[in-house]
Amino acid sequence: MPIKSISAATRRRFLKGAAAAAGAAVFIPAPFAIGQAAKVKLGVLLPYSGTYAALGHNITDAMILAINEAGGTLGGRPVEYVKVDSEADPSKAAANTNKLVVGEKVDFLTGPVHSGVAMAMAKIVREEGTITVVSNAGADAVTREMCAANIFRTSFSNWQTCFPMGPEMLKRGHKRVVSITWNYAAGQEMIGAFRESFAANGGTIVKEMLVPFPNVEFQALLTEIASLKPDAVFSFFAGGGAVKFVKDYAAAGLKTSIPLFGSGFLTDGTLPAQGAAAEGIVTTLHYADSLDNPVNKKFREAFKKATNRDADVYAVQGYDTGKLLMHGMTAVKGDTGAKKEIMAAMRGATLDSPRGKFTFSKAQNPVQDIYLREVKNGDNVVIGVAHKALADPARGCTLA
Amino acid sequence: MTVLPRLVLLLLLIGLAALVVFPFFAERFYLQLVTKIMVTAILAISLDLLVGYAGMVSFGHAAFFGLAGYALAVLQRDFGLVLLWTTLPAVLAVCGVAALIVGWFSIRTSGIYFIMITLAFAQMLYYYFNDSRAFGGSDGMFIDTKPTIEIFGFELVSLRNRIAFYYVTLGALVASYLIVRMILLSPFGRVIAAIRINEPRARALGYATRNYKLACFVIAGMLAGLAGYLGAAQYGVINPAFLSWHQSGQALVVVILGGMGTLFGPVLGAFVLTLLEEFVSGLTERWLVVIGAFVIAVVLLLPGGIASLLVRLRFGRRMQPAP
Amino acid sequence: MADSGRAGTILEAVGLSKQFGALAAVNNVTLGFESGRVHAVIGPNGAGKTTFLNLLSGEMRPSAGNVRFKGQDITGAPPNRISRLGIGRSYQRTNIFLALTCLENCWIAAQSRLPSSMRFVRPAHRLTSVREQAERALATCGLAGRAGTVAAAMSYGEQRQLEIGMMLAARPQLLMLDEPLAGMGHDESLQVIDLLRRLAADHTLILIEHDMDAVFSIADRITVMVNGEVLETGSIEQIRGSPAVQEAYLGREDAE
Amino acid sequence: MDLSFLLIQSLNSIQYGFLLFLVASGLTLIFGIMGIINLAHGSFYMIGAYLAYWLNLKTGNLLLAIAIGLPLTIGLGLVVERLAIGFLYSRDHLYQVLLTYGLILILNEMQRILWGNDVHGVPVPDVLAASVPLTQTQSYPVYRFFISAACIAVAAAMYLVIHKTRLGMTIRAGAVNREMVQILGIDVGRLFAIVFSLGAALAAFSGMLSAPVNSVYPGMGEQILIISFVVVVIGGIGSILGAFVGAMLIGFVDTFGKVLVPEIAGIAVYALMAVVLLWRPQGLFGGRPA
Repeated sequence: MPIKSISAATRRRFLKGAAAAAGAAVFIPAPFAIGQAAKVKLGVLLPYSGTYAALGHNITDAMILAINEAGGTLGGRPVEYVKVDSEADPSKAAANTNKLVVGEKVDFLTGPVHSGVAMAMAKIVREEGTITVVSNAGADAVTREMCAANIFRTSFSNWQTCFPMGPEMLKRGHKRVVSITWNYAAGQEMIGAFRESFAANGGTIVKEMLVPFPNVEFQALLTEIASLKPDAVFSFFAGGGAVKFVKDYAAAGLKTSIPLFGSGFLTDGTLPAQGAAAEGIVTTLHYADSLDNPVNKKFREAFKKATNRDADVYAVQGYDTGKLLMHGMTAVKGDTGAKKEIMAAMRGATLDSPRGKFTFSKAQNPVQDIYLREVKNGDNVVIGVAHKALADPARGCTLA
Repeated sequence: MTVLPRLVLLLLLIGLAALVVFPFFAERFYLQLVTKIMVTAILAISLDLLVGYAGMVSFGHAAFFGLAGYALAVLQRDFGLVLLWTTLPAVLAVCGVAALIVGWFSIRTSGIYFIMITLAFAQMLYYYFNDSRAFGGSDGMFIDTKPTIEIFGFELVSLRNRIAFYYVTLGALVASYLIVRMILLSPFGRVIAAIRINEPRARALGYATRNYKLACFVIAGMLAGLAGYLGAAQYGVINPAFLSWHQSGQALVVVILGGMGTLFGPVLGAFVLTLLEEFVSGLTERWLVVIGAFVIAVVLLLPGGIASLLVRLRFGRRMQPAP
Repeated sequence: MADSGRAGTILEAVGLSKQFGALAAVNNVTLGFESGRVHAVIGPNGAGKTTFLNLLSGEMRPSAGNVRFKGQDITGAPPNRISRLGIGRSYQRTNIFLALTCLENCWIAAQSRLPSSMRFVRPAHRLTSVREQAERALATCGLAGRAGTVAAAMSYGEQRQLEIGMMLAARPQLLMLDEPLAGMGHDESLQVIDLLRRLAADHTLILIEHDMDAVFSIADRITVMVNGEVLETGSIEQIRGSPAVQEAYLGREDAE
Repeated sequence: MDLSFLLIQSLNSIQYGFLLFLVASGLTLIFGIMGIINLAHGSFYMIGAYLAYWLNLKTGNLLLAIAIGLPLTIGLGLVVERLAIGFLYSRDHLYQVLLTYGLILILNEMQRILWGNDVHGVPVPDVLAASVPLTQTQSYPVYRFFISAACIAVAAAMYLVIHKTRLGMTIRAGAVNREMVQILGIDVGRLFAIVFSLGAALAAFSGMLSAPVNSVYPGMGEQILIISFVVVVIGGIGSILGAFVGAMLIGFVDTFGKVLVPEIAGIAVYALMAVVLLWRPQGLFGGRPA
């Protein structure tokens, strides 16, 4: 795999700096000028250490898989992956983005997992103009206030994953619900989207509970839920917090009396750890492992073969990121100088993704089906489509 | 501290000269990298004043760094202030007041309790910003316009210009160094040193030691605010992670690595650690092991930090920070 | 010797007590110290002498009673304020800035007499009056030749001398010395006794000391404390002749 | 708010408090006796949890996993003490903070190398899998009671060891006066090695015990670290009793804070710590100035 660590480039850059100092500066224009064989630089800003490292690896590997399946090139040019560990640390996000965009002068940038990192990243690429594909972070603002012609997203907006759940829960007769999430931006956006569709259709949110992030001691709030006796609970947690919440919820005996709903992240990638506690939880998400379509089957097999790991929603997002970049680069036959054309092609793309076909909205966020899933026998089984071709409202986005 | 060894002074001057001419040769990325390092160096200097000279080990120093960023963002968003002349003093005042409050409580304790209470205050601020929607919660805020220096509406310097930003930061670094040095050489500095060595004795000699410690805490907090102001303005982003305990820990690492109680050491520490991270994180995904091992090695083998290496080469003994 | 002509009371303890739990370390002590005199406080170990001194110098807050300095109530005032009133003190366990040189130790003491040390701009070494004051104190305590020596590197006796020097550098009117001779060799003791005698010429001295020869040779008045209470106060002759002291203190000491 | 609600919340508080105590007791033990601030304490907690997960997978029995895992963590504690901590006893706290900070980075990577980045669950042992109904809607898992019982047992064992055995006597003496212990001819180096590995094992033990209710994930150590420091500082560093009271206080403040004033729940425990330190700068039961 043509993965290059950043150090080689860094060292070369030092030398180049020295050369410049010696007065022998050689300005090298866009690599394209040298010929078709020049490498395309793809910057990847994802967490490879810390809590989100698993996500970072799956996104990266699936993206490389997508490109390798098509011969390992973008528009006929070999790819040089420049990876930077984001550590999911927003305080380092700007400097890390800068390292790729300004330091490495990458042609394309992808990443990150963490919304806070995404915000800092979006801020910089808006100014620098680097074509950027957000491959996970769901911060609404990325394709709303912060939207730009050069910023794409292949994952989701937080709003998208939760908005369809309101009507669904009402349809099931749950009129009084409690919502619970971590007190941070993603949690608030998810619950906000749910509130929007739930309250508008006559539902009542008895209480919106916020747990300090990343606190995982839920017992007090579970007791409160038990005493409030709502019809159902809507929740968003992810990773270790999701595992603990679902297990605690079941152990507190709430599962049998008060059904649990949530954003799909509640049960994605966490089911083996959650075990029986997760059975019966209904969630909405733009993907499910068991989605029955040929693209998904093929992708999952290929990913397993390439990495010896099972694919998940994050891998799908990475895969589609690779596909989207290929689409853009194929349209210009690898001419990275033709930015406008690349962006136009990307904007107009219809991706045949493992999650099903999807297109891009004017704000360049996926217009995608949101699936209704229920945990059965340790698997997120698709029981329907909660919302067909849902587009984020893109409030505040000025892209026409 | 009174007189720097000649070798060190020479090295510092060479380093300063290199920094002055650096923009003429550097690529944009390195310009920004060195700017970032100089910001870290200012933070490290302010922490060295606190830890190395006054003996107050703060594990929450990043709180003032981050607070400054938020103050700048709020001044710009809600008050429309963009001039350096108005925003910088306002930001420093905010940090000074915050340090006054935090310090007033913290200096009543000492040793590990001081370490922990400063951590507690930093965590409180962290959660405050993390939980508050007005300040963008965990996603943070943007600083869209870079501060400018204007006279009669005529723009003299805009920090949008990266070279201008570089030189303003370099100026701030040199000024911070000289200011702290001046303070250390002053009567106040002698009292601070005496308090570090033996606080009860200093009290018995007639010094209201708490007032001196508090003053020192406020000065350090404001200098950290200066660093935070520049750090937030550089990339135009501020979020709660800037105040996290990792940041505070990182700042301590820089100070000790460089050599606390030497003032120039922490500046070296900022350069060495940042460049090391840049380098190692490109070599391997497991780069944190390397950094961890490096930190442990320095603690075990070089307790005086990099500075002690320089000074030991020259004198064969550890430098004593005397008042 | 001391100017006994105008012997007004400079420092006064009224009903002073300090409880540690159930233990009364100092119990209802009322005692006056006359200006310009050398007043020794003696008593067996655990009699409460050091605690008494700590109450006078502000190191501890009394449980009851008052301390008056020149008629002004200073009960419970912090040590830094009491020091500024002109009361200096040395400690039973050497209490100096070990990492600093002798001159720096005295410098810090001398500088404490500035109205405020919240001065950030001018270098301290330009304060010539402070330097002179510090050097004078060093000379007085006999360490003029060791100005540049780091305190930690000196002998115990020299450190005790330095502590007296620090006290002097702060130019107090009243000196409280807690066992200044403890742990000193014979020659060093003689030097310090000589120094104390010279100091007595223009200072009020309160002295806690176990070396009876030294006490009897320099003290004007002696207070004997036992079990936190004042047993007897008087001149050397009175104390020597007191049967109570003989029995309770000197007698006991023989048994020790 | 009715009475049963209040009672159940108190139960939650106490149960959480017990867990915190278990983690914090090792931390306070290490500080009290050795004067070492161990930031890597949370990492031992995490390692315990991963060991429980891994050994449970291999043996199929959590209790057996704990029995095998404990000696392993004691061994790891010894290694860390000999290779790193042992050189720091005479050094300033600052260096201890720094060295153990470096240890965190290394131990976190070790975890990633050995066990990967996934989130794992550990099943509750079958014998303890039941739940006790408390109200119509809520029941309480037996395993949580088991954790509390185990905490009480550990606390009792610690009390007995510290107050009734020769090792405990030396530990107490060492906590009061380190030189004294040396004078008495006790091998302080050995004593410290024992104490450190015991403390590490305590952290690991709590990680193992709570693995079934907490799940196992990267970064779990740092979360528990900060909160257990708060516990220790509130209680007074070095005091086991203080750690217990501190843990219970935090348990209550955190539990009721989340329910009653959710807006500031994140701040509550730190505010509590600040208030306690202002009132008693040495912590509630801290005697020796640190």
